[in-house]
Amino acid sequence: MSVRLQDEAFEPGALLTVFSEGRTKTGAIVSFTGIARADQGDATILELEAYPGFTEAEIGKIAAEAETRFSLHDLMVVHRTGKIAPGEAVVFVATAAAHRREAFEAADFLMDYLKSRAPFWKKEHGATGAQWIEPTARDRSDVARWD
Amino acid sequence: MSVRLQDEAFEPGALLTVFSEGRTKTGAIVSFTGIARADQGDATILELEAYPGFTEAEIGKIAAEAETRFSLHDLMVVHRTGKIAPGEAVVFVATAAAHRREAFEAADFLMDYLKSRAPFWKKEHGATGAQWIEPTARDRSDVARWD
Amino acid sequence: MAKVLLFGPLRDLAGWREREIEASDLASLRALIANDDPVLGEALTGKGVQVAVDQAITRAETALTARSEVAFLPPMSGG
Amino acid sequence: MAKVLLFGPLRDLAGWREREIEASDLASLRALIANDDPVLGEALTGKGVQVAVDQAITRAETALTARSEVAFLPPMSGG
Repeated sequence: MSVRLQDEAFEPGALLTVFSEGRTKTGAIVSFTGIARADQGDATILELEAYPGFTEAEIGKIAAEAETRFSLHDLMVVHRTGKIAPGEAVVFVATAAAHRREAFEAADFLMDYLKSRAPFWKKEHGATGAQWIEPTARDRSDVARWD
Repeated sequence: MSVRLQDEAFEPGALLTVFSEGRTKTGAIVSFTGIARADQGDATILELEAYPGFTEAEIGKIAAEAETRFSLHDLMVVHRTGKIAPGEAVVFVATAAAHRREAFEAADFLMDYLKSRAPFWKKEHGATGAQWIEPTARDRSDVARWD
Repeated sequence: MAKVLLFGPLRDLAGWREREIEASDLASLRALIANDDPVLGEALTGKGVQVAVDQAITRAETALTARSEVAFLPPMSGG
Repeated sequence: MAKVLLFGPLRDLAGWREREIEASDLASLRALIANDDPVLGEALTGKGVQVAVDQAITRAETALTARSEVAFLPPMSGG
């Protein structure tokens, strides 16, 4: 299991390559990549603040819960922090399990947590200034499915 | 949208790299990789037979249905045929959508179809000989969720 | 001469994968095959076996031309 | 001197991110902050603001040492 925060951009395919290597007992690998969209125009920059140490530890607790709950063989979380341009990846989650249902559900579960409850503070820098963002109603109802 | 069958081994990360490039409207990319497991020992070789042309076309119909049903921006299916050794990838599916729920559900839907109804014939070559394999009860009930 | 293709367990049963057989429709094609190999003929009418003519599944006793491709598809296993 | 950290909107409100403040417990730390900046002091007791001492969320008015790290965490937004 690995949980990593980084200011540097990352390439999802390269992470999946590392995660997939040398698995013979794993039957299913699911990956999720979240990308900063350019809906509000290309000028919108996302800024993500974490509490270094604390944020990884909190994500690690949920990752450990996911490993047990979905009988995972392994999982990986890589999350960007700092300023992120439209089109860049914000988050990458990969899960490995014997069967596909568990791998899908674990990735889904982790993403619902990451998008709504993980210790990040998110600011959007747009053409008309900057504002702090809260989870959407959909993010909140999505994560409530697992409670 | 792309659907491809190939006898040659592939590397899931490299496919995800190609699929992810240059997406600014997409907010979510989900990938699924199915791997031949070595449960029954390393001697077990999976052999997948397709009907070239027909198999791609049938998968393409379901892929088109998924694009509409889950409002996808794009999807990719790469499926191995021929003899596949334990630890090698059998199938790769990637979906791109504005939001994560659609990307997850579309990948889940496609995999349920591919594992139970796609035009393949599957043989397992083990220590005690070869036998043709049918979908598992779980494969059949999984795909019925979408009917 | 229609091109006849067998897949999966049907191929193992028949001992061949592809053959040219002259027949004007599916019914006579089936009869010719059954005459040559009764066990295979029986299997081709088995539960879940589908027939594709020129890569389209058909349930009718479709007419065949010299360039038709006829495929007998046993129950699909998924990938 | 406890190290005090502010995150998200609290940091914007305060105009600082990190400060050394001498206080023997959380209650006196809050009082010192409120005395210096009443608006911030009020915000730190706001709805959904959590406090972590040495990276562990606490609800008690924990005692602080010279090396304590105190973080005020406004509602988390997710990534």
